Amino acid sequence: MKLIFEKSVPGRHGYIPPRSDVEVKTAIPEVYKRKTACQFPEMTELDVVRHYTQLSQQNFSIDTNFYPLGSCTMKYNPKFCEAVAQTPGFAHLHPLLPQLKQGEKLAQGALQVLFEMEKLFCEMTGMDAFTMQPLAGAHGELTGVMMMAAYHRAKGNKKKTIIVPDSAHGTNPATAAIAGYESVSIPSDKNGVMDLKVLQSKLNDEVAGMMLTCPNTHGIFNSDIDKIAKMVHDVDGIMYYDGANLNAILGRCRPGDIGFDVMHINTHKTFTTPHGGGGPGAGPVGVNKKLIPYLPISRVCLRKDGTYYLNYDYPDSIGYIASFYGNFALLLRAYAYILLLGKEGLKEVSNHAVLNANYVKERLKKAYKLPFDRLCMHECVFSADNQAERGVHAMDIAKFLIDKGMHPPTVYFPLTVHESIMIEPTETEAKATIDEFIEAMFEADRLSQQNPEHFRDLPKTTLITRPDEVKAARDINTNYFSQAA
Amino acid sequence: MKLIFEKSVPGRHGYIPPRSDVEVKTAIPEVYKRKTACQFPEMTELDVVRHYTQLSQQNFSIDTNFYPLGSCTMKYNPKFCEAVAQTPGFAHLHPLLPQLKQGEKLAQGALQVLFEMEKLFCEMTGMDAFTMQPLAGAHGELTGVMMMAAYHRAKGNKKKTIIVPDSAHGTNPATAAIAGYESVSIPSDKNGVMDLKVLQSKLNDEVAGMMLTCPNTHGIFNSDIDKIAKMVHDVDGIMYYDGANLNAILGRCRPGDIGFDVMHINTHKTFTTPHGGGGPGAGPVGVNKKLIPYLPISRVCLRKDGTYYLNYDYPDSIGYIASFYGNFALLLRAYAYILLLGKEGLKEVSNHAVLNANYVKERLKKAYKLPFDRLCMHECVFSADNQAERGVHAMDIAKFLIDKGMHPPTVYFPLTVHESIMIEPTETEAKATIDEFIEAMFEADRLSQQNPEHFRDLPKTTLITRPDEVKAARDINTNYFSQAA
Amino acid sequence: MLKAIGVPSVDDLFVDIKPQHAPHSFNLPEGRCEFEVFEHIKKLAAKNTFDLVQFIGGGYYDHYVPAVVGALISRGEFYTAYTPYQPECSQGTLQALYEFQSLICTLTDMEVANASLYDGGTALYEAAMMSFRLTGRHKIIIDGGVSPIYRKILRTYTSNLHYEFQETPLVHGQADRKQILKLLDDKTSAVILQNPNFFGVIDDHTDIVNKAHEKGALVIESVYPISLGLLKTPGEMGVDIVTGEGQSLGLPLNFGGPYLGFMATRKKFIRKMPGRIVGQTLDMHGKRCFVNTLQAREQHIRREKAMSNICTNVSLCALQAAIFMTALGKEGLRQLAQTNFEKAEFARQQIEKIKDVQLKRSSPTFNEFTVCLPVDASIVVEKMIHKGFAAGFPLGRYYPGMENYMVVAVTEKRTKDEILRYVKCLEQALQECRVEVRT
Amino acid sequence: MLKAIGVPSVDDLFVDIKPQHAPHSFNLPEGRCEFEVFEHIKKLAAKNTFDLVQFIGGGYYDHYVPAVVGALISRGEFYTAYTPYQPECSQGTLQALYEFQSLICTLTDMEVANASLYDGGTALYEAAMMSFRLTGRHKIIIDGGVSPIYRKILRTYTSNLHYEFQETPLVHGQADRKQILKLLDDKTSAVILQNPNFFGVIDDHTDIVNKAHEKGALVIESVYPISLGLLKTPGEMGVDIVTGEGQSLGLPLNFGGPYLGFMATRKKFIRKMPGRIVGQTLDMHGKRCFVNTLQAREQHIRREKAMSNICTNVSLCALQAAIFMTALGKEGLRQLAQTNFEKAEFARQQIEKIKDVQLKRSSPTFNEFTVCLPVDASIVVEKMIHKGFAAGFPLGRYYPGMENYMVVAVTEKRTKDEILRYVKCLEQALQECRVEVRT
Ligand SMILES: Cc1ncc(COP(=O)(O)O)c(C=O)c1O
Ligand SMILES: Cc1ncc(COP(=O)(O)O)c(C=O)c1O
Repeated sequence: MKLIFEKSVPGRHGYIPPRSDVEVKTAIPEVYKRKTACQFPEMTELDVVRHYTQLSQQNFSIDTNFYPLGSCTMKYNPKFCEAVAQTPGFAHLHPLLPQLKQGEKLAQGALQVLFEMEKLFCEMTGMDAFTMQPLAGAHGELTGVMMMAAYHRAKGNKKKTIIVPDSAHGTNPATAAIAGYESVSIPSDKNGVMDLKVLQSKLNDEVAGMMLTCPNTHGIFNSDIDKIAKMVHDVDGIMYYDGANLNAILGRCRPGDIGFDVMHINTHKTFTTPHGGGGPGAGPVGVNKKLIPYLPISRVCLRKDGTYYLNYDYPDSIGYIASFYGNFALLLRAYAYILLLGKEGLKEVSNHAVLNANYVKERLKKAYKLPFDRLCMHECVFSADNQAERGVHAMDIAKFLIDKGMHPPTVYFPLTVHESIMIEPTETEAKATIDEFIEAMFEADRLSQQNPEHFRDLPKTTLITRPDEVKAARDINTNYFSQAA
Repeated sequence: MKLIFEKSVPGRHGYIPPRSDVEVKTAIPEVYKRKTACQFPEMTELDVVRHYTQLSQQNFSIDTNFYPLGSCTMKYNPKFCEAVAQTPGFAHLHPLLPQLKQGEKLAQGALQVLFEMEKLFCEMTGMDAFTMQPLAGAHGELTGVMMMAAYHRAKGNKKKTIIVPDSAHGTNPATAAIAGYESVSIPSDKNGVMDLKVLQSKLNDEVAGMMLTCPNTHGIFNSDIDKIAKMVHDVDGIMYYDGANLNAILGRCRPGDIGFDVMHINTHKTFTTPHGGGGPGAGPVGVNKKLIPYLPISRVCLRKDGTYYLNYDYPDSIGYIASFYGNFALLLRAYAYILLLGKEGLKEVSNHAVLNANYVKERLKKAYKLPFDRLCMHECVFSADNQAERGVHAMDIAKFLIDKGMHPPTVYFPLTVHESIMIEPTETEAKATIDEFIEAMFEADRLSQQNPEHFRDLPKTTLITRPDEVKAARDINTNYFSQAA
Repeated sequence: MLKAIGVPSVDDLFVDIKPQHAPHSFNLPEGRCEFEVFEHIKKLAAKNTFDLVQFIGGGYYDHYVPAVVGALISRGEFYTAYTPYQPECSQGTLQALYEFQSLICTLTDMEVANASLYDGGTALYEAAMMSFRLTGRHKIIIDGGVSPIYRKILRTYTSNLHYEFQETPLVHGQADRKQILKLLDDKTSAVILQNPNFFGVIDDHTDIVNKAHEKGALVIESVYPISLGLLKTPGEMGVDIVTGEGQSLGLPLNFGGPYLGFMATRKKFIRKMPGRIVGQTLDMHGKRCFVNTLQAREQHIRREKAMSNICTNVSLCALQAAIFMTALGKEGLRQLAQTNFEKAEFARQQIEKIKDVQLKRSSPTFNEFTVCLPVDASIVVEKMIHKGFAAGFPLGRYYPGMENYMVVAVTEKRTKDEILRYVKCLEQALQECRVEVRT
Repeated sequence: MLKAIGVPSVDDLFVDIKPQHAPHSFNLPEGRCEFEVFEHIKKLAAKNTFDLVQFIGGGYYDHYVPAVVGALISRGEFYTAYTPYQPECSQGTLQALYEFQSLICTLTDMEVANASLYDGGTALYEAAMMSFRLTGRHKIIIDGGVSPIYRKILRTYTSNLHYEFQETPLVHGQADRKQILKLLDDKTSAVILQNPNFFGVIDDHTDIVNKAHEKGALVIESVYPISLGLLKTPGEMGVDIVTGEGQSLGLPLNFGGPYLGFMATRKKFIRKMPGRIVGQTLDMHGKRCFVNTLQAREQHIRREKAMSNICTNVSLCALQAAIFMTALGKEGLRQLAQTNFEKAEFARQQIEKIKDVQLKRSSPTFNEFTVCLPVDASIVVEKMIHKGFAAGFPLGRYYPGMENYMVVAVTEKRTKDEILRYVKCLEQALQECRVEVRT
């Protein structure tokens, strides 16, 4: 498809901004003015609409396709939550208003949402306080680790390392590193959970804490989680819970109850705010009493008279981690979702997520190698080793699924499993849909036996075939204009 | 694609309506209750969303494709007008409110829109009054013809026939018939306009009036329109202007100035309210002084104090032609459109529409037979006779265009042209898009010479190939349930 | 482009319009930018009072429309398409309309339905015309419980035609069997009924249907779709042509439109039915697909011999209703109807307790009922507006002599709290009236 | 399904969670239906005052968002997709992001841009980190005109790291060249500037850039995209890393988010840039297509060695901005900037006329300017709220000692009438203050 710049025709316009209705004689001095012209394309609104509408149709999405992308929780995003986010009273509220004198009066509704969410999240996770500010999961991790660091600084601890399992998501070690820690990786044992012996050997006074998802990225809930927490606490380490997999245990277990000190929630996973093709999300962070003093400012507080206000008066706070109060429009969606589902509905989330994942696991293990053959939680990890022996790799199977109109599962993550295929069917998919997926996976396996060549130039039904990624990284072209130059 | 009923699984639900928060002991007596179950499908909201989203992608539409469907004015529908129609103050207004005592106070904004639209339409068309009530073009026609009948009844005229040109849209003769008139068809002459000699021969005291589009469905503006009007008026006939082609003459000519007594406007054509896959539209009807007494009630009037009210006090009115005040949400879109464009913008509509159509006409006549080789207005009509001789018919060319990602022009209408292809590029399409269409038409012509066989099983890129229409009419299946039974 | 055409200027393209045919005036406002027009529209919208607590129905109800409906109906591929004349690139619209027809059929218990008509009122007119075509007769008996608005419409459309309408009054709020039977004769083309009727009263018309059929007449019934979650269906009663207003199926009130007329009938009558019909068929490869079918009934093929002049109908509204019905599902429909019924019953019972208010309730109602006040209802309703309520629709306007009556509708959106406040305010309003009379 | 799994009940799937690990409490409200939650949300929304006439900016502006943006961004295929890991079925997102990057490049006059970062504040932090990586140095000089909010964020993120920040004050509202040059040394990783700065003042930083480059330091500049319709670009000044807040490009204010961080830099720095980058390439058949590229910079490949820990960014906001910029076009951008400038100039000139109000205006401004009041600005702003205006942002909160100052923003949405009313009310408010002081 042509680029917007290739569709541009001089003199055309789409949106016409208001003209000035005032007369002024002053002008911007020449020295401050741009000399080069900005090359925004010139298109009519029709051409703009057609361009983006056609582009949209080139995407797979939850609204159009089964999307069992492991670790990503691609479940249904209710249209109601989208509608809620459009409410003008929220959508057009300026974030600086409550920072004016008496300005909190102008945003009582919004502050109430933040306040209530904190309470709801605390109850769901067993944490004692939450900040709504982090703007995504990884941002929550960084916030959490900075609090961890503040804790250790306050106690005069000399800490240098953070422990992460080898099955961890890349954001965990990356976060540790950019927060100034060295990350120490612990291998998984044959059951797919952290090797406690190795852990023991790595624990020492320099350990600032541990970052863990639970269930982990193998989809396995570690029954020894309390032991691990105790081991880490014994060296005054902080237990960080990566909330990406919280949807597996809603109503079944609370991180705060099993030894975690700090955690984030990906609202775009468990609380189904849409992923947007890669964000925006939100990553509220919860802490137990140990870390409360270090929470970022501002915090939303309730006065005796029932009004809410922003409290900046926390001397030990790590400070500002975002410009305002979080990705409010996403938080609002999550809030609406929680109110819709309620207690029982939230429990059903984990029930169905886990049921569906186990169903996939049990059925597919007839054809695919299952590295950890045990109950799983909300997702299951296979290996395409059997198929790879026949020359058909996880990526080939992924492309095969695209031709079936299904988004592939996560492939090649977690790194702990060779040729990994990580499947998260989510709780909102119908059995019929999941069965179609299973059939497609079986068909891929059969084909890998009968005709491995078949996979070579899949997908065939999409507008493009497999891209040359090496060329992309070598002949870097990331800007239409510098390419033209 | 599966039907909703085939996706239904017992126990599932999408939208959950509120439960009763009151307790009542009464129940509906058994005799009044349904015994058969209503078989609405049982689906989750995700499945509903996926179903309709996927369905939508099986449509061509203005937002995704060039759509030069002659006579239908498939021009861009601004997103702004859609947004305007969502304004809660209009969208949630109950139509019975202004019928309460002092109730008009509750709907001053809405009544003002209707009142101002009447003024705007009068100015644009040269008519003296408008009713906004008709719900589509054909409904406007019927309203107009009923007023015509009331006029003749009031004058004691004995009228039996309505004259329509053979190039007329099917709604014209159909309207005449259901309003109790016989329709008399006048052939076109070799210039594509009404044959005045034949007309003269058919005019007599039984003629109630004439229904005419101008420009007509050949896209030709009849320069003799004043003569025709005079001839019809001479037998006390009423001149009806079918407004479907008003977009061709906006700002260039007003029906009221050239002898028309009554007319409708298709807001879904000239004023670009979306077609919706076949409606809803709106068909406001304008009249000159002759017919004002017969306008349907209610009418919107302005009091001296600046307030608007519904006036039902018109003893000669034909009465209620619709439940309320017209398809208000469409009228509101049209209102916003008119305000956006303004005087100059509206003139540009016809300028560009006519420019684009003439461009298509001039270029395509190199390959396609042009029955009326002269200037056209907003659309042009070709004949695929040349190609048909090679076995490639208008319908084949239509299907060829579908494979090019373009919606075909209107084919086999008007009935006056053999193998007709009626092209209305509209004013909102870019030259580049029109050029692509022209190239595709040339390619079809070339292919018709080189390989007429090629067309036989087009289209190939759509989910379905050509449907068996005969079977559809023979083995009637219009209801999933009666088929199953 | 002008060069390709071979004219020097755009003006030259308009030479067929003679100078004397140029506009005598074209005095329109200057164009404005989107922002300015939006500000203007918002100001107008603010002059409408759309947030009264709604107890007015009259055939048009304040039901909740779930967000999923708006999200799907606003897809450009749906609303910027034309009537599906080219089936290969219109399967989206066509399949959805086939499903809509099927939904209407199962809702009403009928065999075939069309793909929509303008609205409930014109649908009833089309049904009357259809009965004339089917029977060749010229008389219609119409029950006084049929919406007075619809009855006015019927009269307008037939004023230049030679048809006779005979109206019958109500007895205990229901159709007057005796009168109807008396008028039924072998000139009768159809009996037109409505369920629930304009007074909110429900009925079982099976007996009337049987008598009409004995005389070779048809029965046309106008229905309120939501009520069919509980009520006996036209199909069960043996009705021949069903029409209705589909606004309650997920369409906003929109100050009167667009709404959704629907029509269902017996399979054997399908060729006399007006409007577009989508049929299932197979494509060249034997794959199921959908097309506009039986087009020989329609104006674009049959011209003056068509069943109706309808062309543009309300496809998008039909789609909207289909999405609503699909999301609602079988059990949702039942529950929605039940909630409507219960809330209305509760309101009725509370109102009944008010001094001097009577609820001549010989017959059961669904979600709307008629209240007799001690004073002119229109005055009471006016007072209630100031208290924040659209309290009901006074009947005097359409039923002379019934000035003290109003019809009150209660949908699932009315909370217990709102109903109780309503009752309190109604008491106050009546008290105010008494005081005014005295002084 | 349980049968296929071979367990008797769903509870049996959770056996890995030991009984003692069950929730100690799970006291959450009962679920409610969509209608009820919507009523609740509407009530909360009504507790927000979102309709003050907006003269507050501070980096977040009340611009008009044309309807086309909302119509396209609400397409499910865009917003219910994940990060485009499978390019064949994600070309929609990928091409749009490539276009977004190109739009940012031409807007800022830079060579490469990434596909978004969380927001303007974190983007600036990422730029600082990037400069450390590029230079291996540890010191940053930051101009006092940079948003105080951003400066606070920078300090938070580096508090556990060993970097030094030196802040320089403003002179005549612009960056203090003398101070900056004094601090510039061969330990300096970067100078951070903002244009227009927090006081609305515009500048040409070319001289600072040249000096910094002489010392081997980089220059990072935070920009306000709309202003670049008129203002000298970072590219023209020779800036090395540009960041900014993209909220003004078609995003609603949303009480603080989601917003849009963007970053652009020189091509030679691309491998040190954080965040996702979309690149153009060819598919197996030589057809142009788009992929996430240079992923070796990212956490999912490089883990602890990644350029940043960012994963989910704000793709949809980037798309939203891309749609806005596309609809706006070249001339639209220029005009939008011009209108903003003129309206602000007009407001400034009117305010200047008020007694006791000063506009220390040694340097030109774009659409925001600083006003010095005779009393505490926060009190005046509070008074203005009651008159229906968000009158400006008082500086005392972030600049101790500047309690009497406020920054006033004027966008294209402010009409002449609103500005004149504003000036009148401001006069009144000041008068009220005088009276209060006296009494
Ligand atoms: C296990 C895990 N941890 C952390 C993250 C990072 O979260 P975000 O993308 O919101 O930054 C993800 C996201 O995929 C994840 O799956
Ligand atoms: C020339 C002409 N007249 C009348 C009509 C009927 O208008 P509507 O479809 O709005 O009923 C049309 C619609 O296509 C038309 O093209």
